[in-house]
Amino acid sequence: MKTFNPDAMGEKLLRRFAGGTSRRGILSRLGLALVAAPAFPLLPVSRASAAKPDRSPEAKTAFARSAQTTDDTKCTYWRYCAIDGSLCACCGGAVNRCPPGAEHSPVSWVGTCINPGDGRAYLIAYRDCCGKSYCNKCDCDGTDRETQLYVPQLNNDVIWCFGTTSMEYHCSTAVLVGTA
Amino acid sequence: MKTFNPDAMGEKLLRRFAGGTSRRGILSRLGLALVAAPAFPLLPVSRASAAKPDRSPEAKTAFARSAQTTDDTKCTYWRYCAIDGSLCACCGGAVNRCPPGAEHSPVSWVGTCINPGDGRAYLIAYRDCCGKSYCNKCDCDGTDRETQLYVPQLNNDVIWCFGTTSMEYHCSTAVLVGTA
Amino acid sequence: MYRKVQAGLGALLVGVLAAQGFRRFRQKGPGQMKMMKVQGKSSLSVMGRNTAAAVCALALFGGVPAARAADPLQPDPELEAVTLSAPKPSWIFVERGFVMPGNAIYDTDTGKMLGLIEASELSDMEIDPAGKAYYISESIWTKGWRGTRQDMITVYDAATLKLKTEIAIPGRILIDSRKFNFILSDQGKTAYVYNLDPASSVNMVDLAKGKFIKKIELPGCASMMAVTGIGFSALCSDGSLATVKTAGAKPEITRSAPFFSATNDPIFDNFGYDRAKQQVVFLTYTGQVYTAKLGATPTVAEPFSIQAAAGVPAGETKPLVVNWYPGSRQGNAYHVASGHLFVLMHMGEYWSHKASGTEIWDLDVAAKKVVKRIPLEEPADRIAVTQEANAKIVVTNDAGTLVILDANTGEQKSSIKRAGSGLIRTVEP
Amino acid sequence: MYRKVQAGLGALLVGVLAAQGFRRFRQKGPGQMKMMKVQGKSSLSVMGRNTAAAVCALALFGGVPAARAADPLQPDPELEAVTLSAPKPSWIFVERGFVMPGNAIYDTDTGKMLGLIEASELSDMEIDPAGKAYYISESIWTKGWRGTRQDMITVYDAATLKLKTEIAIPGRILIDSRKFNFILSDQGKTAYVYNLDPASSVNMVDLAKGKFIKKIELPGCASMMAVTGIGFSALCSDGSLATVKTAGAKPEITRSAPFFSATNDPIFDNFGYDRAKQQVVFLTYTGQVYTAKLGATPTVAEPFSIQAAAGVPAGETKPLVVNWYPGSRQGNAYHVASGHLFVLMHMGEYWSHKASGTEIWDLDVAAKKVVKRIPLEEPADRIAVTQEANAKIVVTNDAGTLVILDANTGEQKSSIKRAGSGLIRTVEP
Repeated sequence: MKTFNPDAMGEKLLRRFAGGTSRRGILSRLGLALVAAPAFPLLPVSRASAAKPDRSPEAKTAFARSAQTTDDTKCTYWRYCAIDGSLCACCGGAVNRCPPGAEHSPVSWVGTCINPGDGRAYLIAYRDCCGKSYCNKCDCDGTDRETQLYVPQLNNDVIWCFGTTSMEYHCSTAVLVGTA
Repeated sequence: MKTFNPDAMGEKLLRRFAGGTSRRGILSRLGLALVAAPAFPLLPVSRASAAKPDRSPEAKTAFARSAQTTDDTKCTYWRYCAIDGSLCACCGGAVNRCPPGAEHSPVSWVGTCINPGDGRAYLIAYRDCCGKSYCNKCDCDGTDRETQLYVPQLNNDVIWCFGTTSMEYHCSTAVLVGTA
Repeated sequence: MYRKVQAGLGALLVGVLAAQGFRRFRQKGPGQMKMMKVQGKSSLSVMGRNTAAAVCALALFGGVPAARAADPLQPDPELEAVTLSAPKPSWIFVERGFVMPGNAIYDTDTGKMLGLIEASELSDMEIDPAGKAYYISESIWTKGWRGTRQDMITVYDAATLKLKTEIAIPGRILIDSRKFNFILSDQGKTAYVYNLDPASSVNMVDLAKGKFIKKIELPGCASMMAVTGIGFSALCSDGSLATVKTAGAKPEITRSAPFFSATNDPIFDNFGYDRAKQQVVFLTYTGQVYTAKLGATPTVAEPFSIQAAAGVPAGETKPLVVNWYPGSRQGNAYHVASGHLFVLMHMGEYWSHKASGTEIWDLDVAAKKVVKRIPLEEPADRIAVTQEANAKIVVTNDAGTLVILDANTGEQKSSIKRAGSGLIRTVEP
Repeated sequence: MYRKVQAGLGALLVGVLAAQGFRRFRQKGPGQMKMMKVQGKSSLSVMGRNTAAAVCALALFGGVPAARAADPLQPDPELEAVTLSAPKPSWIFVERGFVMPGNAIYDTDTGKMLGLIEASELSDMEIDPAGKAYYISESIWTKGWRGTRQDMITVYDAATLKLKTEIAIPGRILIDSRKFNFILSDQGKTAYVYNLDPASSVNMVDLAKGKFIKKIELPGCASMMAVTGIGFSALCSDGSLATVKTAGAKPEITRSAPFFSATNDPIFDNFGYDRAKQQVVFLTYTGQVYTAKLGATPTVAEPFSIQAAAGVPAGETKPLVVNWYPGSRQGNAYHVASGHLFVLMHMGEYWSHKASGTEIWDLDVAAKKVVKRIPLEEPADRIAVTQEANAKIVVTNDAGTLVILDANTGEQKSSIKRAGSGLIRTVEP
């Protein structure tokens, strides 16, 4: 492509950048950057109240009131209260497992969803499966407690494929982490 | 991408291939290859009959009978009898002109279309505009006298972007070449 | 077995006349001379072109059909690709969508597509304020979804839409369709590119010199707005506005007092920005409207409720309350000259902030008054407003249908099918 | 101004419990130890993972909610990606379409998607007959639509769908969804890749050794069929079948006598191929069915009309005659074991060869008899048939909806929305 002079120049520069930032380097820098950020500390919420969330029907979101526990290939499955993208369960994977050839991102955005079976709230990690092109099946977009880009770990639009071989987004899982 | 060993190897080989075939080289080889091919000579059609094609309504295809001469952003426009793809006229170009930034392929597939205004048949060169991603507007697929891959110059599925800086297909024009 | 070959006629003609046509096409009057000046740097010589023409001329029988009495249509001249004027306020730039990237340019006066500014998936676009270039901040792998990642600002000539240059940058966030991850400053001389890897930072680029300047760590903040003479501000997870002085060797970051809750009633990271007045208009999930004056020490005014401004109950964060809420993917658009904010509103409960809008509310921000409510025939997911004196509102839905409305009357002017479903950008002062 | 922050509760819990959750997740019983064996070569150390977990744990207040009486659900174990068995005859491979490439694997027994074999736009797929690999013949530019072109056969492991290797080739044709531009031979040891630049040639590749062997010029022919022990045959524009002996230093090309008209009544370049019997079944635009026996000197049988085989008038090339015609983009599928050809048919005039099929005609080729006509609820653009004893017909339309039918009864078994609109491939004997 001789007419594209910028290409050759650009490639060299890009290679330098790429060489200078290893993936491990990126992730270990988190300690210095994100965790040091004053994320919620200024919110005057008492710790005591955090232990007693209100899970009565009157406190539930529209999603939680209509959620089900039987079919994880539907957007209404309870764990999907804040998911965004294709469900891995429809793409050859499972609710918590990547389809063949995809790689589970070690980091993710998170949501707090109520299980209609036991009425408990659980922490769900929406771990993206990466390294394959967009699955485009069962696209869902749960938005319970989903916020904006300045709180990226609660934003479901970010491509959460960090520390994976390829950052291409394939689908999203909903991994149960524990009670909330 | 250290885990993808094949990449580095492959890139080197590919560069060699790419370096070995210049665009001019490709096109000048045509004289030796395609034109030397026995394309139609074995068809026992008399040359005399070629001068008197039947253009009566009874001889027209369904496309020709409903073709119009006024709106070149519609699939029914008369020149589009064998076009396939997005109409450049809908993409910022014109019936015979590329949209901004796209490059007209010097070679093309061809069609013979009847102009309902004068009843004549014209040779139309469906020159692709290349070097931009698929326009995806006004997709048409005229198939009058369109044939299969072993007669590529009469096949409208081939990406006809040869001799252009990029082979990415954007849209198709219908250039009037002359009477047929 | 040969019973069908007599009708090979049509195809034969094609061969014969291709040769004839191309020859005529090439030898005729001065109009045809344009051929030699075909747009771009074509690598084909005249000889190459003649050879190429032979592709359409496989069967050179030499037969020429008899001339006809009436004049047939003349062959088309060779035409260069269309070129564009500098971007006009009536133009909009619509990202076509996630798997079909690129920014389609439409003229809202005619409803016609003018061209396409190439772009990769998850890229961002900015318009050179001088009208000479379009900038794409993008990430491309050497082998499609795999290979080596290449982050860059790609520069296109505004007239020809041809690639001018690439400016390599050391990374950027991958997220779809956000307006404030790539911004220009200093009359278009400086660009800021937001990065998340997953630490949060900003890459500063000198567009005039075509090179990356430096990386600025920006923990806990995102969505930038240019601050004239200072650098930029950004919204933060502690509810503050960070302001970054970018000139010095070490960037200085200061934060305002927190004024909103980033997790309980977040400010949409799409907001109104008035470059000349250095004013921003923020909208929260519940419908609170904040205006802020940017500067070294930004000041934030007391908020008011857009619902109250329309005479309906203010939005709440409580569950089970059905009310009008702002929402959708690109849910508000600010008309700078008039100070009106156009907001996509829907009936729903709290945490429905991505729901499509069924009405457009026209808010006079200074007057704190919703002066008009425009019901939409189909729910919309994105809204933009042209910065013309007689502004036009543009909305799209997920299917990519675009509707153009008169901002004064709310009347629908035209619509475009398959226009695109991604971010809509306008030419801004 | 702070009146809404008291409700920051939900978000706070997220922060607190993310930390708690991830910690528990990591320290518990043997099931959790799998974490260390996560699929692929993750470049994250254990320390990296712990740090990464902290991303979800920004606010380490240390608060832990009181334990509850009933047993809560247990955290999920860390699971490796699903792996696949060798390809089964019930599987189909559907190209998703032009702008969204990749081959989706569906099991026609369950109607479920099993996985996706990555592929670029305008690529071709083949299945290793040993069931160990999938091959993609593809062209990728280094910068999306621009940069350096890279042509290759990309090899994926059939069990993990991970990239195994790439075999560089010096070019290939760019066209969508053709079955016979990339074929395997010699029990999967040799591949032939069709190229058009715009001269016509074939690139021969040694898959066992993973390297390109040679380029064979093939003027005027295309659409290859493997000929055991010889090389391949191809359809030619003079209406003949070319046969290429590929073993020698200089490939030998011989041509049969012309037997069809390439421009007046072309043979669809999608046809039936029986590898074991070395037999092909060709269908022309008018509906003529030819069978040919491949070999050093192929023999072509007298054709018959599929319409006549169904008791309706034979198709003609004449204008204005409305009749049943074969058509669509992938309009016929051959069931090798039974010798039945399933054809998408529509009512129309000649030159409607791309029109969608409204019926499937089940042709017993040896008996020259259409034994069944299956009307379709929605017109179809592609058809395939599984090579199972109880075969299933699969049809798709341009919207990407896939319908699975019982080939014996014609009964609809299931359907899949957004399955893909490109070529459908099956596991063939």
